[in-house]
Amino acid sequence: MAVHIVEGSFDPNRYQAEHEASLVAGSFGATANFIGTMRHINEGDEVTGMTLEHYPGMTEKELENIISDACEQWRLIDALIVHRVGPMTPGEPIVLTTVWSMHRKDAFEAVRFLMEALKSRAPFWKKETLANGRSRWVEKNTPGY
Amino acid sequence: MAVHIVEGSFDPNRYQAEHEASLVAGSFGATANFIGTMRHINEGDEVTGMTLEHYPGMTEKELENIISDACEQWRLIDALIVHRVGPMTPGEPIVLTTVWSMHRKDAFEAVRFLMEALKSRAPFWKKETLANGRSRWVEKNTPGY
Amino acid sequence: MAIQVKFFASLKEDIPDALREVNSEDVATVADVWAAATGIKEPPAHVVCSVNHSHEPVTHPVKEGDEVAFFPPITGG
Amino acid sequence: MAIQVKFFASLKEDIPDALREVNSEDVATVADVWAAATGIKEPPAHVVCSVNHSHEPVTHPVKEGDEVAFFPPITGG
Repeated sequence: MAVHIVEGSFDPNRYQAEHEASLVAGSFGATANFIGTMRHINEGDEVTGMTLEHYPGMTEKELENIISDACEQWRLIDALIVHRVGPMTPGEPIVLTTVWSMHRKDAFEAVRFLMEALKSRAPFWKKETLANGRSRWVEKNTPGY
Repeated sequence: MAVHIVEGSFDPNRYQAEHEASLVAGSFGATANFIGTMRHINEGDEVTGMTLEHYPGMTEKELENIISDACEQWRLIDALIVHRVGPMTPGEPIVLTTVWSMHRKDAFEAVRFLMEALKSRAPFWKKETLANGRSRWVEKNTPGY
Repeated sequence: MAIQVKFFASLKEDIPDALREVNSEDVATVADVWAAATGIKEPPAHVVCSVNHSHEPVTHPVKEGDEVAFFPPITGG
Repeated sequence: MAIQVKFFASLKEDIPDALREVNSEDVATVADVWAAATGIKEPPAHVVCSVNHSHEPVTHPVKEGDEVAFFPPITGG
């Protein structure tokens, strides 16, 4: 189980592959992941950049709690959360959640749980810069269910 | 939308990255994927190898139908299915399904649908070789819901 | 006048001598194709059928030029 | 005797002059910390609170050495 908060651009595949290298090959049959990417349109407006603020210390703790909660509900072999903070531009990955399990039901349900829990419990906030030069705090998430 | 039937080992990340390179960066906010990997234990027995038979022609058609069905039910930007056939060994990827969408709900639900539909409709059959030298056809799938 | 017949996976091993072609004039449905090709009256309940690469029930009609396939339950992914 | 107080995101911008430390003798709950630090009687309904990195309601008790944080609804991921 691992949680990474990263500043600057990151490659989700590399994080997932490096984490997977620590697992026993053939032990897991299912890997489900989700990558959240910054879009260039939000709420109908063109967005040119975004800054992610977080609460160092609480963020890591809350992400670890979320993984623990998932491990209580599903039979998981491993889980990984990587979340970017600081300034970024459209097209760049914001978050990666990956779950490894024996069977696909656990992986599918747990990876979705991780994302929904992250979006409601982990202290991150997005500030967008619009094409017209103004900036605004994002005030709510898109519904996940 | 793309479907690939591949013989021999394949790298899911490379297929996904190459497909994603054709999309407009910043157009999608959500990417969900599932990778099925061959396990070294099935139904309590040690498995040393597996051969995947399929029905050339029907397989591709059925996978394309499955993607079309997903596109009718969810708002998707793109979808990819890669499925391996022929002989393989534990720890190797068998299947990749990836969905790109604006919002995560569509990606999560569609990628799971693709896998469940694939496992019930796409003509693939697994024959396992056991550690004791015998071989057997896999006769049923693990439940997905 | 021919209908192509295919068998897959365990089914191909279980009935290795089944015909790979039947005369379209002798058969009206998928079930008839099974009987003509295998000499077994009805396909076992678990057998899955397709006609021209589409899943179909055993009652589905067949005609000259069709490709009919029989296979055990699918186990891919 | 001190309780550390943190504000994040839009809240930090909206009340830039709020105190970052309050005297633990003056406050019993998270709501008291808000009032002491901001001079505003109650936190707005959308404000989220934490004590020592755990989500807590405004009625949660506080003590010396605690770190209390206030922030707008979470929008990560």
